Amino acid sequence: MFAEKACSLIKELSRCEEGLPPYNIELVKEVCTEIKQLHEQNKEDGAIVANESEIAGNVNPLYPTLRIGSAAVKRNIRCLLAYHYNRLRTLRTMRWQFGSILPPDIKTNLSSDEIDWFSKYSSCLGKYMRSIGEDGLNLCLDLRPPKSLYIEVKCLIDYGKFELSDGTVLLLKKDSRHYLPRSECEELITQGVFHHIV
Amino acid sequence: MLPSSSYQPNYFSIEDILATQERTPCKFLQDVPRMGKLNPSAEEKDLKVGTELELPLWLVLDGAAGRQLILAPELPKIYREAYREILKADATAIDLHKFNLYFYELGSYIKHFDRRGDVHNILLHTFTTRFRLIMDLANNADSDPTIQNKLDTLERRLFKDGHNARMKLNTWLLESGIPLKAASMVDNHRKRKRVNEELV
Amino acid sequence: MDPDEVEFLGEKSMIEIVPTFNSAPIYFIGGDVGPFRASIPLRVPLWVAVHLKQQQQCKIIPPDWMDLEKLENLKEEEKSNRSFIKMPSEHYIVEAKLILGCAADDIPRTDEIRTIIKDIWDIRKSKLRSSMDQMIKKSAMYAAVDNLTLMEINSIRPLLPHALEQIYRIKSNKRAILNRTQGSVTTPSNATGSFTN
Amino acid sequence: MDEIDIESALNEIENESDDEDEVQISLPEIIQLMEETWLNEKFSPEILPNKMEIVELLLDQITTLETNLKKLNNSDFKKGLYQMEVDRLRFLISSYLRKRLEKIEIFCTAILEQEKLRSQQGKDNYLSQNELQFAQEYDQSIKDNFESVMRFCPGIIETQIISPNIHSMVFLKSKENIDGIVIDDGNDDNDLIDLTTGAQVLIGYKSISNLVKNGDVHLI
Repeated sequence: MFAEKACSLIKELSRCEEGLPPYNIELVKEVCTEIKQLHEQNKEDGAIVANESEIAGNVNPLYPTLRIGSAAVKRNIRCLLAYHYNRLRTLRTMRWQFGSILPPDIKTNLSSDEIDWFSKYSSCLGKYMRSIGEDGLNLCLDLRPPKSLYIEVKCLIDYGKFELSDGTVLLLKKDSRHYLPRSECEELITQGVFHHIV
Repeated sequence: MLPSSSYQPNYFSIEDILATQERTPCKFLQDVPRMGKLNPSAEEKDLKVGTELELPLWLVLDGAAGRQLILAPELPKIYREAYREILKADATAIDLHKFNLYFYELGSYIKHFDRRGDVHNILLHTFTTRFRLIMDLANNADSDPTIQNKLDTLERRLFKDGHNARMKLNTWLLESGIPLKAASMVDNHRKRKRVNEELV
Repeated sequence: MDPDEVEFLGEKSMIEIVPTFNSAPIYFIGGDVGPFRASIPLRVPLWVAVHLKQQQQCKIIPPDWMDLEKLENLKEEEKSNRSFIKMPSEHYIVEAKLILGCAADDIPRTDEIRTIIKDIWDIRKSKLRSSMDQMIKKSAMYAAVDNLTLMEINSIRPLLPHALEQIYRIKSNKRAILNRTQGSVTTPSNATGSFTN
Repeated sequence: MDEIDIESALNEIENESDDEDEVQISLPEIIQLMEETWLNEKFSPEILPNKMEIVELLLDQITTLETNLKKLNNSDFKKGLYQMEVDRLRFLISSYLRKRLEKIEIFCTAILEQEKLRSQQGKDNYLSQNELQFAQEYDQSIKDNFESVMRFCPGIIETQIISPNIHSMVFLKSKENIDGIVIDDGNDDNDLIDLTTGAQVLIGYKSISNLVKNGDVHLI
């Protein structure tokens, strides 16, 4: 059946609700090949159909073939673009959640186009955030309504040095506990470095 | 589609692509040269007029559109009278998931081929009757998780969104403070990594 | 919307406190609060009250409605009425949670008050459930929700609006346009591809 | 030190706005407006006309207050409260701008087309200048990616534009008495309803989108 492979690309995404499966370069190539072949065939059939209907004024027997062929091309393209589009949307969410640097094991699942897109998105977003108000506004902060000024956090990894806005430098070790201004540790909580203790 | 909005198919929608991949019966109204391969049980090069096949919905929709019809769609059996009667008798007792994963979506496409409106009516009846079931399921934190296996994709999404909101409200009502959390993808990533490390 | 965002809005309710200190006013962007005179009651936003209470710098005076007798009457009225009665505060459940949570020592018979507010919430919740079911059965695309508080409205979101949107979609697909080029059906809203106005 | 600085700084700002020949609107009223703007954007399916003038005004207030806060003694109990208010406002503004970005990205192409149309008709744009630039860059980045995917067979890309579902059901509170709102129930028999000030209803967004934009109702 036509577009079977293209649909498997979509199924791969739907099986992976959060996160990204490895970019399936092989299957993408096969889908591209199918599109190219169908497209060539349609062009040939199309020329015949157009030519003959002009002359005879009635419909060429190849017309139904052409209809099905072009539906198959469109279906393939839809699946192929949807595969890429939805992956970019996931990458977008990752930019908001992980920050501008992706973990290496996620990065290996991306195509080079996707890596390019991610840094493009990142810089485009950065530029927008810097343009807000006089001094810019980091929209990756203040994700929840503020409750208290200081919170207790536990460090989940050996993070290393962390400088607070007043210049104090903390050494963040795995399992160390800290009592810090919420605004200073919110981003590290989002990125999974800190665990908020209530 | 915005994360906060309800299901609305669009060009890039994974759900709509999968729903339109469902197979549905049709009958060819014309010979189609070189398309014999659409019929796995025949070996001819061409597809003959009168051939009856089950094809993916996207292809059937295309073939049944336009000024010149290539094929005539037929109702899948789950929307025919026998099944409609079962749904009318007690829609809440049905394992809709077994009927079809995309009962409503497939039905919404198929009903255009049903001039009498029976499919339309049964979709509406089924949805409005089963709503109570979904609502109770979503409101009940510790209800039997196997019940949601009986929901179709659309119902499942409603259930999931409703259930998440209910859980957030319950937490808010019970807890004195709600901790700030790691982003969901970050959290999943960490868990997966831990599992992988344990496996190694 | 998450409950903590409804709480955020409710935290702007003004409530009365008795400070234990003296201080000049605070000039908030959202308006001046104070001056503070020890033992002299004044009205402040709920979030300020909670903050001061946590620092043990004030006593909180419960709102008028947070009174056992009044709440008993309210509960009876809510029970005997088929529709929703008007609550004494637009944010009663937020106020109850925050005030009872941090100032139990300032409020007599806290546990009983907590229980009865929970009862009222539950009665209204079950009314909400049957109204939702009714609305869906009738496929009604409009409802007056006058006496519902914001947290209650938020508690039926997203389920009720989403279910109605799906009913609308099932219904209006009757007029759906078969999009021949894409081999997919688009609903009218997609097909027009435009905003209102 | 030194809340006099804060006081005088706030007074300065208030005086500044006194000089302008506009309708007087106090800061507390502006915050109220910001909250409504936030809720409207949160619940409306489509992007709404931007309210950057409020955002910028409040951000200026925050900057001034924060500068002055640095001078305030750490032991002063007021410092924490001022900081809380700043955090509350920053959350409100960030959440509002995030919600807009979310819509701008998803409905990018549709929004850009609408904006172009508005410019041609001499109407105000819905997006701010910076949002518009972001939208164009985002839209281009997606298109570039698609073109790269399809480079083996150029010229056959077609996609459909994603548009918001304007039939979304929304809750609103009316700020005026309004007559004759049409209820769209998906069929052709459409009822009319009237709203009184303070009324709360659940209704299809399409019926009231113009009322949200002109401020007669706000979403809740």
